[in-house]
Amino acid sequence: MSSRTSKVSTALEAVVSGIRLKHPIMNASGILGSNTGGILRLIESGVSAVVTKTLTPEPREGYLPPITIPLGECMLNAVGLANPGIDAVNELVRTIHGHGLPAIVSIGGRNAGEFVALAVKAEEAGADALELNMSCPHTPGYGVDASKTIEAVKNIVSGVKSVTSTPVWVKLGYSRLLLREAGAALSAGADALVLINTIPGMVIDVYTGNPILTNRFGGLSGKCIHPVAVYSVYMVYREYQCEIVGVGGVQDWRTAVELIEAGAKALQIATAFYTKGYGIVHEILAGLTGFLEEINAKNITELVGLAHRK
Amino acid sequence: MSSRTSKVSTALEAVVSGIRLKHPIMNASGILGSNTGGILRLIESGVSAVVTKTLTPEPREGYLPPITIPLGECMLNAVGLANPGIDAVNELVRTIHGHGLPAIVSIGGRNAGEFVALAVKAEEAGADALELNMSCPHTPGYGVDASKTIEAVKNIVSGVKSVTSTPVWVKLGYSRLLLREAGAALSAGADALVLINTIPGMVIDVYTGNPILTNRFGGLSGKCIHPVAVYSVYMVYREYQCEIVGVGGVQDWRTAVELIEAGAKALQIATAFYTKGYGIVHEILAGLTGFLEEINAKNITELVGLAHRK
Amino acid sequence: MRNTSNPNIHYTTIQVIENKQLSSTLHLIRSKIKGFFPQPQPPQFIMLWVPGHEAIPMSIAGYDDEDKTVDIIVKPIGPTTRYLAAIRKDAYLGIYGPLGKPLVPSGKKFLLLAGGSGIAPIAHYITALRCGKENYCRVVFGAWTKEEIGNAGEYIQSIGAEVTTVCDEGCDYRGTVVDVYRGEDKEEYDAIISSGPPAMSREVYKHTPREKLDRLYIVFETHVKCGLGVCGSCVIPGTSLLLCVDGPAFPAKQIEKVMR
Amino acid sequence: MRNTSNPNIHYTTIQVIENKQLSSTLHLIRSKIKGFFPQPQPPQFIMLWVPGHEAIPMSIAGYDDEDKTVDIIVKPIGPTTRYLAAIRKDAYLGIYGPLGKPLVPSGKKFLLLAGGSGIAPIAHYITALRCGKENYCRVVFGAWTKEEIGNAGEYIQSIGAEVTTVCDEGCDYRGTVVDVYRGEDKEEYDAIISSGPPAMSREVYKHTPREKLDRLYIVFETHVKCGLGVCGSCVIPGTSLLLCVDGPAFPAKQIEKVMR
Ligand SMILES: Cc1cc2nc3c(=O)[nH]c(=O)nc-3n(C[C@H](O)[C@H](O)[C@H](O)COP(=O)(O)OP(=O)(O)OC[C@H]3O[C@@H](n4cnc5c(N)ncnc54)[C@H](O)[C@@H]3O)c2cc1C
Ligand SMILES: Cc1cc2nc3c(=O)[nH]c(=O)nc-3n(C[C@H](O)[C@H](O)[C@H](O)COP(=O)(O)OP(=O)(O)OC[C@H]3O[C@@H](n4cnc5c(N)ncnc54)[C@H](O)[C@@H]3O)c2cc1C
Ligand SMILES: Cc1cc2nc3c(=O)[nH]c(=O)nc-3n(C[C@H](O)[C@H](O)[C@H](O)COP(=O)(O)O)c2cc1C
Ligand SMILES: Cc1cc2nc3c(=O)[nH]c(=O)nc-3n(C[C@H](O)[C@H](O)[C@H](O)COP(=O)(O)O)c2cc1C
Ligand code: FES
Ligand code: FES
Repeated sequence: MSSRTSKVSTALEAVVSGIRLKHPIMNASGILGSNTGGILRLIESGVSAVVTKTLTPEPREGYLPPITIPLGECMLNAVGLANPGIDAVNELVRTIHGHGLPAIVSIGGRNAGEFVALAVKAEEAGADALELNMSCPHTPGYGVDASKTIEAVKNIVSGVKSVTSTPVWVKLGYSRLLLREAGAALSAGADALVLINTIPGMVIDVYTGNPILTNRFGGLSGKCIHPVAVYSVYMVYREYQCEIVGVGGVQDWRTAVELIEAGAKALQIATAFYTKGYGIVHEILAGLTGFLEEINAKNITELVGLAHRK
Repeated sequence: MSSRTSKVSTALEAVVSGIRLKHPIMNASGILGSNTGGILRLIESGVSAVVTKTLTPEPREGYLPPITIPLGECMLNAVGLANPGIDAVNELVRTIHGHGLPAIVSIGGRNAGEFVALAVKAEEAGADALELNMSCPHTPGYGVDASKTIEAVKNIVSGVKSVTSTPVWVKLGYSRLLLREAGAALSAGADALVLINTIPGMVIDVYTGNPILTNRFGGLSGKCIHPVAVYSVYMVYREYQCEIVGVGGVQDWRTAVELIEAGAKALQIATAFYTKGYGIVHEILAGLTGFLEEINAKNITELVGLAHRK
Repeated sequence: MRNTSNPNIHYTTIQVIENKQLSSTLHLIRSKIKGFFPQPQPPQFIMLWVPGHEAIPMSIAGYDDEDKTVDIIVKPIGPTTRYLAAIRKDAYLGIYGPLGKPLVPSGKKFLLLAGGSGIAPIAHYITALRCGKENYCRVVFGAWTKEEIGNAGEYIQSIGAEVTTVCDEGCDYRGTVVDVYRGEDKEEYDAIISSGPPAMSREVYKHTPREKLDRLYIVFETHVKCGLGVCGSCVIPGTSLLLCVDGPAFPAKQIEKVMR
Repeated sequence: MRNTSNPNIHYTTIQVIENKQLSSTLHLIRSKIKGFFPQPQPPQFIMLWVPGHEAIPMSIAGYDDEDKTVDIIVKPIGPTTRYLAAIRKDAYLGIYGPLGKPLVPSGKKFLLLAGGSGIAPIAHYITALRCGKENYCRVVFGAWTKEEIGNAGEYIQSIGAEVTTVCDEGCDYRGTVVDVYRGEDKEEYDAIISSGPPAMSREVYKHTPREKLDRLYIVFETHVKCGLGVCGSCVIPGTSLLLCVDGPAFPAKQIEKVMR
């Protein structure tokens, strides 16, 4: 551990599916975690674990740019799951472990069979947890497409559980089916849920009349979706009291605390690395520490699910 | 027509389900349209038609405040369908007609039978169109609850169509079921679709750990949901080429044009009346006129669905 | 065309620092602002959320930009205001605002008429009008009894105004605010602000000479639910005015319909 | 800790006003900004979207706050840049930016080394460094042939720098930018900026005395896809630096790994 990260007090420790994190803030899948340099950058930013870019069976180029549109404190993206393919997993995990951090490997297949094969390779590489991407909204065949039905959700999760002993996190997006999907994933053995992915959206250039993203539509993230993330975490926690990693619009200590009080034990950040810069992790940790002192709480776990207290 | 509104050029005329509008901008249901004073205020703002607050069979108090939370250029609300009940419809329509504008009466029932009864009363009052609220996300029994299944959507729409000759607009929210719901509404005879309602969200006060809204969760609106509205209108228009009224985050001429190019023939505004003030309608109309001149377009209908042009 | 500009309205938690009883019915509650809250101007108000209870509209009675505090003056009349009147130091509340439109008349001499909890926006006016500094302000503050006046007169005096108290017995003057007002030389003042129950403001209106009406401003009350201009609950009867965006204070002539 | 502050990055449509061929391979495209675009600083760049084609990274070569115009200098090398090179007046393009970090050295005398389309950020530097006004700038601009240099030298001169052109035949100097650089007295300059193909900047680096390295800045190129620091595609090999947020210009010492 570097001298900087060790300064973080134990009051911020978090445990998700048995994995001990020195604090609750990770990157979200899709932020940099597809090559060594990017992973180093994430580690320098102070995350407590590194989540890889979603890895697919084969390398994917993704869509041609524009793959992102800046929208103030929000963003629209359709990267198209560009990634080096599952065979890069060994190098990625090695880099993460080389810096003493847990490696959360995000994987994305088109069906249960592919998810199982990906899970096996990720486990062999030493992944500390597998994050099943069942919610990317803009890449045909993957994400929401691969998990269209409740049956599919069940099959993928139980398939993966049957071949690995590594904790399985299931990443879902907001939809009216969320509670049913969450229930299916949990009953199939998911150890934690990661909520939420981006919400479908489109931006059109008014002069040309063209949707700007090459894929025409993409996923909305950042501040715009924060209330939807809080809602999703709250509803799922209320129904299942399960382990949840909260994602969506975390951009300062307040937005972080909201998700924790809604029921999240740990958090992930994507868009705020762009809107606030790579200092965001330390800013939030300082804010969380200050808040705990201010309200006289011993540690962050006291806050988990506080919004459900009667 | 007042001297002010008559200044609007015919280039902005819009027709939805046979109703001629002097320009495309209406208020969205939920903004003021539940009493005479509120309707006067809307008329003064320059809207081309007035959409009433969703009327239910009986008067409803709605939730206790807080019923709204300001979120920068967005808002979260759980008003709980507070409204004077359908029996106020005569007075509301009379006020609207008294100023020479079309009256769009929004109605919300708990089942097909209630919707039918509401439709009959609204038609008797002289409504120019009925807007069926099948998408309010935060009032148990109503909105999304009343139209949970594709069957329910069909039954409500065909029930209403069977008793009225007034054009029927069906208001839906974004969800992964949107295309199927839209298809069901259209095949049951809907004359136009109104897209989209708010998206469920929650805001928690971090110090007390309480969700702020009395109803705990509410619906997110405004700038935050604009890309989702554009996406929804685009996808539905692509699939059905039907008549669409676009709603969601319209707050200047650009956001208005985006929805039009995605496929909307007319637009509704809720949150921007708050974030931009009641001058918003005239600001947008001036912007639209300027834009048409700038790109040398004769009228706004040239832009409808432009984003789909190959 | 009445327009409302882009509002700069924020939600923030506040934490009670002090609850000082000013009189038998008036409680001054000073709270620390825990987040961001923009500089308010009188007679702007807030929606004050009492977790576990309702959110209710409350005038801003004071604001300190440096200490980051906000004051309200509460009169208990129902469950939420009663709970507030008894609130302890360190309790958390939520507010959003500032709501409504600033309406600060210009001039050097002001007559401020306050009835009951109507004193709250008047307290804020005293700071904003620089009373006791560049300008002169006379406050006529009335209630039914001496107990309801309590120390509120002294408090108002301490922040810069000259105060006349009015009640049934034992105050500077016996009777009502309107009784005092009738005796005043309206010519002397650049502006007159009336803040109290509708019945009081109606009387003030009635006793203001026609040609002086454009100097009279009335802080009004209707039923506020959203405070943002969307729900329509606060509409001024017979008009298209919304108290929460166009008010809560109005030039008397703008609301003649409800003053008669 | 390298930090990047809250970016102020906007999308806007632009409309081509003029496409002027500067040389056989360089096209200066001036466009009107149709929306909001914040003031950029060199060597910031944009993602330039050519509807129907890709979005590609392009240096900002000029920006006029009053006329609301932005300039780029394009060298056609593939489908998108070829399409751009032939673009007509009135065509619409989309841009988002400004991207990357401003890096404007202080001083009075500057040596600016440009190879090929590397001239684009140098053009922006000439304005930002106030060349020909308070400060002195010497530009060494090289390409393979005289045709590729074309009138670009005159253009650069017209905006305030003293220019030496370098090519295989018929320019001020015969050879490469590096040949000229070797003969320069590095002591004379407060800062040296190199903007060209990686091979050129590597040679410049090699011929800079160790003790002068802290005056050398290198505008670098990697594969940019998002421009926002999220996709990771632009990482500088062997480092954790992201060209799109930490660059595109770096103090030479920061990227020694890729300069050797
Ligand atoms: C703009 C504005 C500023 C105000 N400023 C102050 C102030 O500074 N100090 C103060 O003590 N009071 C103020 N009030 C009045 C205060 O909002 C009510 O006293 C409070 O809402 C009563 O709540 P309750 O739950 O205690 O009583 P309830 O049992 O809810 O109501 C008691 C009485 O108050 C009326 N009332 C209830 N809710 C409202 C409402 N939202 N708006 C108006 N009237 C209502 C009811 O009709 C009833 O007659 C203000 C009201 C408005 C509209
Ligand atoms: C920060 C930055 C600033 C730039 N500024 C300018 C400029 O001002 N003027 C100018 O003419 N060129 C500039 N470029 C280079 C320009 O982006 C490429 O020439 C362009 O992307 C090629 O696109 P194409 O479709 O025409 O060719 P392609 O067929 O896509 O590519 C041709 C060649 O360019 C390389 N290339 C393709 N895409 C990129 C990319 N996104 N980033 C880097 N290299 C790429 C390819 O590897 C290939 O060798 C800049 C590049 C970067 C990274
Ligand atoms: C550029 C970008 C790429 C993303 N790629 C992935 C991905 O590969 N896999 C995945 O599960 N989520 C991906 N996401 C979604 C994020 O992990 C996250 O769920 C979402 O952005 C919400 O978090 P935020 O508001 O902090 O950005 C991506 C998001 C962005 C912005
Ligand atoms: C305060 C408020 C009340 C609303 N009430 C209703 C309603 O009664 N019926 C309805 O169909 N939609 C209602 N809506 C949704 C709006 O009509 C609209 O669909 C949504 O707010 C998105 O538009 P916007 O982004 O312009 O606000 C309400 C929205 C708000 C903000
Ligand atoms: S209180 Fe809702 S409009 Fe004024
Ligand atoms: S181009 Fe995507 S991180 Fe730099």
